[in-house]
Amino acid sequence: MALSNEIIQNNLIEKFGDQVLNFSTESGILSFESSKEINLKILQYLYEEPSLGFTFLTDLCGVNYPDNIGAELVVVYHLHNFSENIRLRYSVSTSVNETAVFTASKLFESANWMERETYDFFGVNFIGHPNLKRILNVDEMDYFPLRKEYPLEDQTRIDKDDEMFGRG
Amino acid sequence: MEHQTNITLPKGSIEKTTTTLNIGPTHPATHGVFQNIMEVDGERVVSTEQTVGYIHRAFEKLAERRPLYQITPITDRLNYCSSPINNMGWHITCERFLKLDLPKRVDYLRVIIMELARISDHLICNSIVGVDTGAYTGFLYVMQYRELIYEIYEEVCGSRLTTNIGRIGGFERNFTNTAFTKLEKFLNEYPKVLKEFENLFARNRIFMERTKGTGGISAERALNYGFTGPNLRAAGVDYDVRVQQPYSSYQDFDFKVPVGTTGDNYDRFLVRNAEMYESISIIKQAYQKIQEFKGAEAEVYHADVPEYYLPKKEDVYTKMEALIWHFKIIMGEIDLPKGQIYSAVEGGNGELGFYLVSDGGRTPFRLHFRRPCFIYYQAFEELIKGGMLSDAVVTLSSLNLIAGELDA
Amino acid sequence: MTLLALDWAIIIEKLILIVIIVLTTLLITLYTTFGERKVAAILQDRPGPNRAGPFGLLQPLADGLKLIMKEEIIPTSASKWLFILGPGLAMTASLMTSAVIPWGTEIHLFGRTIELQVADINIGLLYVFAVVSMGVYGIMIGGWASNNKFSLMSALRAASQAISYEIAMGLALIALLMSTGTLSLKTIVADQAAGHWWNVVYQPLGFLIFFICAMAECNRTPFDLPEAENELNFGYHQEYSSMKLGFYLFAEYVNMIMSSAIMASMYFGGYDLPFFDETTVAPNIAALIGIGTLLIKIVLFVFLFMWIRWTIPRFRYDQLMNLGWKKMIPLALFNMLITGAIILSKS
Amino acid sequence: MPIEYYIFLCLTLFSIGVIGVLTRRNAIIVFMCIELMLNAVNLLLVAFSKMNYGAAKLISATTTAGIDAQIFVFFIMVVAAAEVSIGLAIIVMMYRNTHSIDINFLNRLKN
Amino acid sequence: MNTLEILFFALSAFAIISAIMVLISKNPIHSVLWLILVFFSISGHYILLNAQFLAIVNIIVYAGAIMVLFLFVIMLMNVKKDKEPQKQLWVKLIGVIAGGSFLTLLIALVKQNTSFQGRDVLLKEGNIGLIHPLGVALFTDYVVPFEISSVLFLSAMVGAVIIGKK
Amino acid sequence: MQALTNKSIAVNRSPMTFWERLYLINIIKGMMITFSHMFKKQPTVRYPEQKREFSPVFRGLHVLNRDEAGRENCTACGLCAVACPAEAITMEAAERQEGEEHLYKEEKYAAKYEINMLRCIFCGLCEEACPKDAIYLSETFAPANYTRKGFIYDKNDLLIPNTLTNATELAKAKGVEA
Repeated sequence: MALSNEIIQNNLIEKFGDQVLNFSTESGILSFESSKEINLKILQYLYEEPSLGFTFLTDLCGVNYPDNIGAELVVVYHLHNFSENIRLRYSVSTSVNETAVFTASKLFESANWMERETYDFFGVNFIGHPNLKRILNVDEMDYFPLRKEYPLEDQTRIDKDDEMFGRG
Repeated sequence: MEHQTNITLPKGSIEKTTTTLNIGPTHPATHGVFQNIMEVDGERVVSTEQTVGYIHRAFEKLAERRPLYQITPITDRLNYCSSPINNMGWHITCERFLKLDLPKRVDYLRVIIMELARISDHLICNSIVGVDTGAYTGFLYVMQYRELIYEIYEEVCGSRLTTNIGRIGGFERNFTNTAFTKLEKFLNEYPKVLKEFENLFARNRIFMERTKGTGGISAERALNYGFTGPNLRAAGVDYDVRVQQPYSSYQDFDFKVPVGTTGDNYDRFLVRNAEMYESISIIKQAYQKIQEFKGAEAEVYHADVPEYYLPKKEDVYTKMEALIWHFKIIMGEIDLPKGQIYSAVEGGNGELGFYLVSDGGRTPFRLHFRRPCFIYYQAFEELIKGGMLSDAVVTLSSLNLIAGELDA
Repeated sequence: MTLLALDWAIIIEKLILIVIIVLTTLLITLYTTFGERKVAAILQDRPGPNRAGPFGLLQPLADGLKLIMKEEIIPTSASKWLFILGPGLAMTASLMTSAVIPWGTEIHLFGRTIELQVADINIGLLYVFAVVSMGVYGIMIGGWASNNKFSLMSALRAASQAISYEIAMGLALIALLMSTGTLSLKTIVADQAAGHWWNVVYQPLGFLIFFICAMAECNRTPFDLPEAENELNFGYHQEYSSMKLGFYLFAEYVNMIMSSAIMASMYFGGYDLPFFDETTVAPNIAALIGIGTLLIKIVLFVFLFMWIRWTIPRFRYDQLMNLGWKKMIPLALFNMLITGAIILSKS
Repeated sequence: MPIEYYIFLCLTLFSIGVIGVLTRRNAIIVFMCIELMLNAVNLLLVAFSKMNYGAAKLISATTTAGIDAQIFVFFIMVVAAAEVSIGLAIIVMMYRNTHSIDINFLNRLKN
Repeated sequence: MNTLEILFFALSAFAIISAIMVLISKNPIHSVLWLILVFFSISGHYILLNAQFLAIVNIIVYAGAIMVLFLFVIMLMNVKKDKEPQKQLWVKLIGVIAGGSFLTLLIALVKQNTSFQGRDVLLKEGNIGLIHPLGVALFTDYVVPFEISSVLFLSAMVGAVIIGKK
Repeated sequence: MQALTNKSIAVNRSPMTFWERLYLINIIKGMMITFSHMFKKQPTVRYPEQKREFSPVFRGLHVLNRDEAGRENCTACGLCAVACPAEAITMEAAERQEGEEHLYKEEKYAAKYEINMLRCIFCGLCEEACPKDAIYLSETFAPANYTRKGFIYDKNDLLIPNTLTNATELAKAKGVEA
């Protein structure tokens, strides 16, 4: 049975009702959202339901939308069903003040480091993660650099600190 | 010599029966900057903790301030053994996002470059497996042919390692005849050398014993750990982005996907080896297809997309309209459409994905690289637990961990 | 047959001989390091050292000079005396073998007959064996004294490897003893030179075992586990610098030359040049030809060592032990049995 | 060379071994001291063998008197080698169990 | 004093000093190395006595194998000098006194014993220490003990492996 | 796991044959391979004496170009600095004064033009961005210097020798590049 985006959408709506929302399809990938409380349920359903079979976590990353008050941080999961060759994007959002999201690392071993990376860059606090600490940045860092509140400096500025630019 | 030390040892460290070894950050086996803190009991590895991040360069943050064309040099530095694939992957992502259609010839040229890059990547990995088992010579034999590949890059883009090859919509210039001559030379000579390299290792009992049954992983675990690319195929899953979701007209080519069974180092070696032969066959097909283009078609090297592809230099010097487009593209003043895309190519190490989110500005709102290395390096502990230290070293190199890709 | 014949002329003669042998060995060693680099280079399609002097011939001198000029570094946490003792021991042990090798027949000079062998002791083979078993101390002590985990692991590897392969080596030698009936290297060589076939014809399997064990004793690939650079960061000499490092590197090459000399003497007729009648030329010239022949044989063996090193991968620790205990020793015993059976059936 | 010299030398070495066994607590050193004592005995045996040989040689030039002493030394070495392999294995076992090579703590092995 | 005596006394002094150093070195590795020197000087004595075979076997077996094993075990355990247990001073003192009295007692006994007086040891002469006579004796009169010792070796090997395996 | 495609093909992982188990055969085979390489041509380029040929588009050190009359091409538009992903280029523009027409081609010129070669990644984007054919990447590479400061190339280091006043040096510079 060929799996298509509509089937997935219908299946999810049938199972979770209005808890899954904002279905859309961009460049052939179905994306949808849900509240962060049921992210594990949805991921597990997608994993275990034989007609869906999204057993491969391709990617997990965070996005920061500073303008969406109350849902500034978004965790995006890209899932893949190998045998049906179909991808799926699923995201949950969380407030920047209350960043707890359930970890997917019990379901996918691969989520372990990707969640650490997301924590490192966005400060998403994955609950139940076995080893949630910074991975790419130094442990002493006290902010989350990929949030939009920390902009890169202006490229064209001319008052570059020479010492920082290898001129010192 | 007496010297004062006030270091208090952690509790139980005197009594512990294992030795802590730091394989890395600089160790001959790591081939890059990352660390493994290994607990070994004699020669057996009890556990290991991998540390990455030593060369983290904040690419994702940098990309948020760069117009699309300036992100290409950033992708160079992900997997620097096969940077053209990264470049092409990024261009393909942009083209898919901007919904540009590319002429077939550009696709085929890209396939040639990407497969060359794949060969150079696999070749390094396999010969490094040889080096790490103690045989250095094979490495230098094949390295001469990586040089040929690099010369082809140089002929096309002017650089060898960090290529910055291609542009959104095509290539920056057409392939010269010299490039094609070098390609022909490569295609003629390389299979022989590869055969020789294979003879040097593949059926040598010492090598087989070193690699067989070490660093193995089952298909289920590999999938759970997010393996992709040759490492996943070595475990027996024939997942290849080129077949599953063809990009750049890969569907036009006839090639096989080599798969192993146990996912051990030997399988990884063999899969990479077989893939190099497949890549050669793909390049041959693509080269043949390119030669079939006639007339004006045979000169096409970019799509006709003035919004994204720079006008010719002569036009810039003389024509006002071209100059305006030139300025607009270089200054990055073209607004991107709103939306998001995930697009993947088959990199040297596996599925190299780009997740691009745009809010309609001139630069990506968020760009995430799915670096295959980063994801499968997590499994390292499981791969080597209970094995010997020497196995760990061979596993490390046969996984083809590239520090640039580990730390975006 | 005594070791303590205190004839002063002989002592002086022997001292000069020792000095000449040691100096020649060191000079050859110097050029063996150069040879290693050149052989590696031409096997790997590259020119190798070619900057210092014509064809890079002064390269070993430059290397030696560099090693001498380098800063002496002794880690503060290292055990200082042992740290210095290690390379010295390694060097001494490797040079000591040269005492029993017959470098040629005899030279007549100033009315004296000079034997080209430092000491013709009738337990020459056992002496070789004893010195070889000493060789591991240099590595062990150096590795331990560095106070580095990698070095320590390497020292342990070296010790167990040396002990394991000594046994097979000894067993291979016993088979040779059975067929030659003497322990004196001089007699062994003289027998071969006197028209017998070379011993390798009688003992091909024994030679193979001895060769493999010699590789293991010299820590050459595929048995270079103690200094496996990809695993142990060059192992026991990781913390060494300047001439102490040079001693370790040198010792490896001296070992190689000595085992080549031993193999050439025991299995390949030593200074015997086949199909050449030594009596047709003056005895001194015959002796010189003999020395030349032995040197050529040594060079060929050294080349073989290098050729193997630059071709094949190395073993893993457990595989090395497997090979040593489960393959080499039974094979050597088998070889011994066969030799015994043949000798019995002949008598 | 008078035999007393050899006897005194061997006695001294033997006593040093005895003192070592009495004063050191490190099991390996104790073991090494035992080896030292064995070697002193070996040397003495060889010296006696040569003493007897010298006496017998005056009577017969082809005598093999004293050779059995050297054979004994040979066997002592054989036994020592076997003893060391077992002994060291025991010490390693002891170290694994008690994390110490102190002979005074050997009673830890009781349970 | 002739050369042989000089050699004898030099080797003896060397042996005794090294043996004392075995005792007083704090670091077990140093002890091992000093003990190797003792063995070398004893081998020197053997050569002096023209027991060439025993000299070389002494080096092969003791210095080449047994001491490597010791060194190996010490390295394996990584015994540091500060971890080395020390006996109390008075215990040591008593040990030294006991050993010393033992030595004086024996020396006095030997001095009194007349059967040793005037007996000389034959140095550097006599071929009983060479390989050929030893081999003949070993494989004729002592062939049974020789075979038994091989059984001993086998059992020791098995024993060591079994003990080590646990 | 079932096959995902019909293109998969298993690699040859057959167990060792008897001869392969003997070690020697394959070792000798390998040794023959290495031996045959003793007589192969060496691909080595003996660098200072011998130089390999670069492709004409090679991206080496930067050069600021002049036109045929020896005037600087650069008009200080700043596109190269904008295009530079490594932010290695700094420039300050100045107005051309009366009587300087023989020096500068356009009315504006770069009074200060610095490239920090330690930051430069030689991606070639500046060359591509230049609308005046003023900056291009030459075929020289591997600069060496004793200080970090020495790697900040200012205009004098970058400018190509003047055709009119310094023809010999230009020829030399071109000779090196060719």
